Amino acid sequence: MIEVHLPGLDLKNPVMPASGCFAFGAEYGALYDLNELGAVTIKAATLQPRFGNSTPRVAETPSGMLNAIGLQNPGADQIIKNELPRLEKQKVPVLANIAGSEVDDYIATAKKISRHPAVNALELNISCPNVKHGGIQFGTVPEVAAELTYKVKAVSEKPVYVKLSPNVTDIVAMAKAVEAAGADGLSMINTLLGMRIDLHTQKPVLANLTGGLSGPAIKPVAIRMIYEVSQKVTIPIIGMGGIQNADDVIEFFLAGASAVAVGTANFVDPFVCPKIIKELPEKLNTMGVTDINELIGRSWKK
Amino acid sequence: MIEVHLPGLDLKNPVMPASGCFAFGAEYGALYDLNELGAVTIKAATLQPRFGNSTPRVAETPSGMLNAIGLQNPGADQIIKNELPRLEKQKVPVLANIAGSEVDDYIATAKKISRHPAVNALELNISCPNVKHGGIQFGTVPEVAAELTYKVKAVSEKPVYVKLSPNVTDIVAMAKAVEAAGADGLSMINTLLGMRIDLHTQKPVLANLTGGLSGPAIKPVAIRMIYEVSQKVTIPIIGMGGIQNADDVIEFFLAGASAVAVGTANFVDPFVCPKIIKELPEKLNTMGVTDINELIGRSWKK
Amino acid sequence: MIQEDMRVMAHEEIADHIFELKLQGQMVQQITEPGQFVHVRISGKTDAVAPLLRRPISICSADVKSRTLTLIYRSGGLRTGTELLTHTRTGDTVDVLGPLGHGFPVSEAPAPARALIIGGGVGVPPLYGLSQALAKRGIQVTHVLGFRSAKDVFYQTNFEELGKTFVMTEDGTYGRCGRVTDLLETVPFDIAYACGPTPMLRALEQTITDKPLFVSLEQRMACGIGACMACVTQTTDPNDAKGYRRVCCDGPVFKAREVEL
Amino acid sequence: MIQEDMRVMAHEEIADHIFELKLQGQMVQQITEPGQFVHVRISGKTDAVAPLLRRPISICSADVKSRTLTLIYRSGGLRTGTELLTHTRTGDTVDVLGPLGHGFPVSEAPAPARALIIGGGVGVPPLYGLSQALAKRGIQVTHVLGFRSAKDVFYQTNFEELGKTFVMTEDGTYGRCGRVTDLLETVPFDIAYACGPTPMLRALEQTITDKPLFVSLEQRMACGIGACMACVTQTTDPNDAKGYRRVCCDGPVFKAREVEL
Ligand SMILES: Cc1cc2nc3c(=O)[nH]c(=O)nc-3n(C[C@H](O)[C@H](O)[C@H](O)COP(=O)(O)OP(=O)(O)OC[C@H]3O[C@@H](n4cnc5c(N)ncnc54)[C@H](O)[C@@H]3O)c2cc1C
Ligand SMILES: Cc1cc2nc3c(=O)[nH]c(=O)nc-3n(C[C@H](O)[C@H](O)[C@H](O)COP(=O)(O)OP(=O)(O)OC[C@H]3O[C@@H](n4cnc5c(N)ncnc54)[C@H](O)[C@@H]3O)c2cc1C
Ligand SMILES: Cc1cc2nc3c(=O)[nH]c(=O)nc-3n(C[C@H](O)[C@H](O)[C@H](O)COP(=O)(O)O)c2cc1C
Ligand SMILES: Cc1cc2nc3c(=O)[nH]c(=O)nc-3n(C[C@H](O)[C@H](O)[C@H](O)COP(=O)(O)O)c2cc1C
Ligand code: FES
Ligand code: FES
Repeated sequence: MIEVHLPGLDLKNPVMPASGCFAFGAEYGALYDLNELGAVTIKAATLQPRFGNSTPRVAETPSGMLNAIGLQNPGADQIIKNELPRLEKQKVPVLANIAGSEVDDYIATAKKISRHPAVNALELNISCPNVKHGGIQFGTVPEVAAELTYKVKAVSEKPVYVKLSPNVTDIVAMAKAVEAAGADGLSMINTLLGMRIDLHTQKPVLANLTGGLSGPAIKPVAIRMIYEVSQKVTIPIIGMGGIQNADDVIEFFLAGASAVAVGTANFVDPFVCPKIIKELPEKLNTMGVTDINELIGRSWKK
Repeated sequence: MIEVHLPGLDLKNPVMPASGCFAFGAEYGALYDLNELGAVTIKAATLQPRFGNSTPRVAETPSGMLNAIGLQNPGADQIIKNELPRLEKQKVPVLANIAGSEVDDYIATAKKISRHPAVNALELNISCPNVKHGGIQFGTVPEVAAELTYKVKAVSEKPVYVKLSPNVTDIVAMAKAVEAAGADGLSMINTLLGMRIDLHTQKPVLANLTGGLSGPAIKPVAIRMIYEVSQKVTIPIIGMGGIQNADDVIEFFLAGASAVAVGTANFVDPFVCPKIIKELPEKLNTMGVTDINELIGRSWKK
Repeated sequence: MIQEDMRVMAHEEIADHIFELKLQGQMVQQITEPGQFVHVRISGKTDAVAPLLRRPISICSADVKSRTLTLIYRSGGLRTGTELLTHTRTGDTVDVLGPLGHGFPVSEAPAPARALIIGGGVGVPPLYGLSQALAKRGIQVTHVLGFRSAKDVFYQTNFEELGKTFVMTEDGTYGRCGRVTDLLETVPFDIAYACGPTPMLRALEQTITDKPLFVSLEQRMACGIGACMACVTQTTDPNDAKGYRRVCCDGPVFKAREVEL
Repeated sequence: MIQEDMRVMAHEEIADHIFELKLQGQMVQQITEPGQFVHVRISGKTDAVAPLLRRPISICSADVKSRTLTLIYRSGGLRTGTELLTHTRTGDTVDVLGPLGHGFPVSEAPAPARALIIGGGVGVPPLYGLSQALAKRGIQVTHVLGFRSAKDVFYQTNFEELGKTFVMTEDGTYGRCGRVTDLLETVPFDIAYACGPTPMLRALEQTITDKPLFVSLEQRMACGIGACMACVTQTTDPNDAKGYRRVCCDGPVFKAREVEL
């Protein structure tokens, strides 16, 4: 009743932690059995190890938070060596988020990571500055995002989900471009670009100046974008942005998502994912819904 | 110490209500003396009267709200006849927000409204669908916004502030385009496009489906955009988006604003504007700041 | 209209999810009519921003001498603003804006006359103050109060003290079974007042056409004072000068059929 | 580590804006070292979303028998999360995650030995539990506690019961005038432990180079359990395998000069 089947991801429930909010599963895995989850999305892997940005890396905002972690990760090789084997022992499907500064980085990372047996699908984080194009994000120009998708698809051994940036004028154009380029699914949304200034230092709180806004504050933007995009593409959407409970999950399904990811809420309540998974069937029962798949896009379907 | 001087707007303090959140001043004017305010921004005037959207027109979201009022207003002529004379009797400067569905609407409205002696400056609301261009918002294409700005400037008897939409990939490009087209100042930001779905009806809460997200939730986005734009334009910025108190006002100044507007917070606390105006000098005192103008852009100035 | 931190004098659950909240403050002196409402800030402490908007709640009754007003509200349960309000305790203060709007015109009833009061669910509270005011003028009042189920019934005895009171439940678990409109023919009256769910009001507007009827409406609100245009409703008269009414300040009470329901 | 709704047993302001909060729950049994911390959710009720993030607060002391732990925290004043926490009353519950992190290694002090404990401001609380643990092992403890001003001083007598205690204020309104580092030369010790503002810790790392020194760090946190990478700090050793430490789970206590301050 809460099973969902997406390319590469056969999920016994539609709830997974969002990339970057769950590291590689070790910490939350010490608190509960990761096999309870629909899937695990791991932190962005880059070709080379990255230390990330200076601290402060997070700041609180009204019903949200800003982060500028800076893609800290040990690099694809170390992830394959140290992190994926641990996840391989679990039964839970793995969605591997990958990032880069150039198209070639993505390609090399996708090749390595997608080949690993623990990985069921790739999630392409395109909210990264493209160093070869003056730092403009891959995710803000449809042609650039499409080219990247196409090239990653060409080398990936697993289905590819493209994670869209909400910081664009026309999210539907972005979605259609990556769908046409072969994406198997979409993840949306990544964080909104924001800033907070400290009144004492009179400078931005984050060492990186700007950061990504996540949490309940952005939920209305995520719902709107999924509502728009799901009507214009045929590939499934993993929805995220401010999810905190089963009600939110259902709102995302109604908007048009076929699965969901929970990010920031893990920091507020480390048990939030299993709690939602437990709450979900009860909630569907009270709604008289026998299969969660019925709800996908119901807010716009006739 | 809290006086600011902007094109057409000599403000004894930098705090004004935001357009659409204060109607034409009658209601809040019954609660306190409007002359306490730096200025009054009046609700968007369109050439013809508009009834607006069906209800529900508002929905609450985490630390924010969605609205889809639909530019309800009695039309430029009625505003000139019934609303502006009342404001003319006050000493408070008036910033008149205008909107339209075609360039010609804006031009005609600007002509009429800018001529009125009560009006000190126009604020061009470009977050409106352009019916002649398939409903794409004027505020999302730099060339379209620039053309509109240019044409309104040509007929306006008063300085023109262009109110930018945050729903764009490149806010700096928008700002530069309207500056080049002759804008005397910028207002930013308008609302983020969002949606909320009702779990009982399984449909969007708002009759209009989508609505504009305002309130504290969007402050980090507003701060980031003002921080970016203020470094690239020479015209002043009226900052808005989630302002609730004097601390927020200072944060907007540090980001690069030269005055601020308070929208949603009026609904939470109808006395919020005079409260902020009272709080502001005290706050500057504790910071050792003698002139609020010193703070403009200090977060990025060396 | 003032904004005031009112003191909680009592707060208790009087039916399933239904709370009676007694607040003390200066505001009480400004109440002019039954059916006015207050706009309650749920997130009082430290500039809290969630829930952001105030909640409109009708004034159930008011006592000028003790400067106390009574609100009766339904807690929407988990994740609603009103649920948060239920945690307020005696001695706390609550940030209230009011009194707001136009209430029931008590003087419209040419005394002596027979008034019929019809309420449904959380539409019942403002009718209590109305009935008190009518009874005070010597008007004979009959109440028809509809609830969903036995567990939802409140204030029956309070109303009974003021006049004949019929309680109905939709599922028949208490009082008569059915809807309030079922009873209309059996009760003689000269003027009627109603508050409750829109379908109920619509039915009443269709039934009570030969006598004055006043209805109190609900609409999602932001400002509560007429400035934001969130709460508008169209007039039935297409030639009306404005074409709309704001529920918060032109209402919430309207003459029957003045506005679209 | 568990997440628990702990019961407030006592809550009072013990110095200017400084609150002592006693919480009861199972969690207490899991505490292994002084200097561990808990992650406190300020907005407990109804899934409230503002303030969103938890606040890291050191465990000041704990009593396994009464299952009670004591926190001492500074309220940041208007518009901060900790201000909201001050409204919590005896009998309420607070959502706490803990115990978290690695604390002060008490066994590192080869007993009998003389320990020097240096604290500044709200860095003082975890040192009380540390001093209790050291004193229990028969170690002679000396405390040097720095505060900004007389009104900020707390727990002086508590520390005095455990060992010699020097209180200093920056403005000289209480105790000795100056900074904690001014006193170092006059106090004999074999091992030192410190918690307080980063400049203080930096000064101590520069001064105390010939004896073991442990410092407890602060960093903005999100998860508090090692998963988000918000709280990292670089190792001083450029050849360190990872190159960084997470304050929340690798710390908050580190050997002096292990990480960059
Ligand atoms: C003039 C007036 C008088 C009212 N009097 C009473 C009363 O005496 N007792 C009582 O229990 N209820 C009354 N209501 C309804 C009450 O305002 C809503 O039930 C309440 O706002 C719901 O808030 P929540 O926190 O439970 O729900 P949430 O779901 O948290 O509310 C989210 C948002 O939607 C709005 N909203 C949701 N439902 C309604 C509704 N039915 N009407 C208006 N806004 C709504 C809320 O105000 C808020 O802005 C009245 C409404 C109006 C307009
Ligand atoms: C391991 C550890 C132990 C601590 N122990 C204590 C203690 O025992 N007593 C005490 O008073 N304080 C302690 N602090 C500091 C305390 O966490 C901050 O003062 C508190 O988080 C500030 O929250 P606020 O609600 O007052 O401020 P806000 O301005 O509302 O905070 C906004 C955000 O910034 C973060 N933040 C702000 N200042 C700090 C800071 N100095 N350190 C970390 N995060 C910060 C908050 O956690 C929150 O996420 C400790 C910090 C850490 C990391
Ligand atoms: C601390 C943090 C780190 C993140 N790191 C990544 C990342 O490495 N890759 C990525 O695609 N998204 C990353 N995100 C974005 C989240 O996966 C998610 O899209 C976003 O936070 C919205 O969901 P939420 O509101 O539930 O947090 C990160 C978010 C946070 C808060
Ligand atoms: C109910 C409502 C109506 C609004 N109407 C207008 C309008 O008519 N014209 C306009 O330019 N902006 C309008 N806005 C946007 C505000 O002026 C402001 O830009 C935005 O709400 C952000 O500020 P805030 O977060 O302080 O509300 C409206 C906002 C709200 C909430
Ligand atoms: S609620 Fe704002 S006009 Fe009625
Ligand atoms: S706070 Fe998340 S890793 Fe330390």
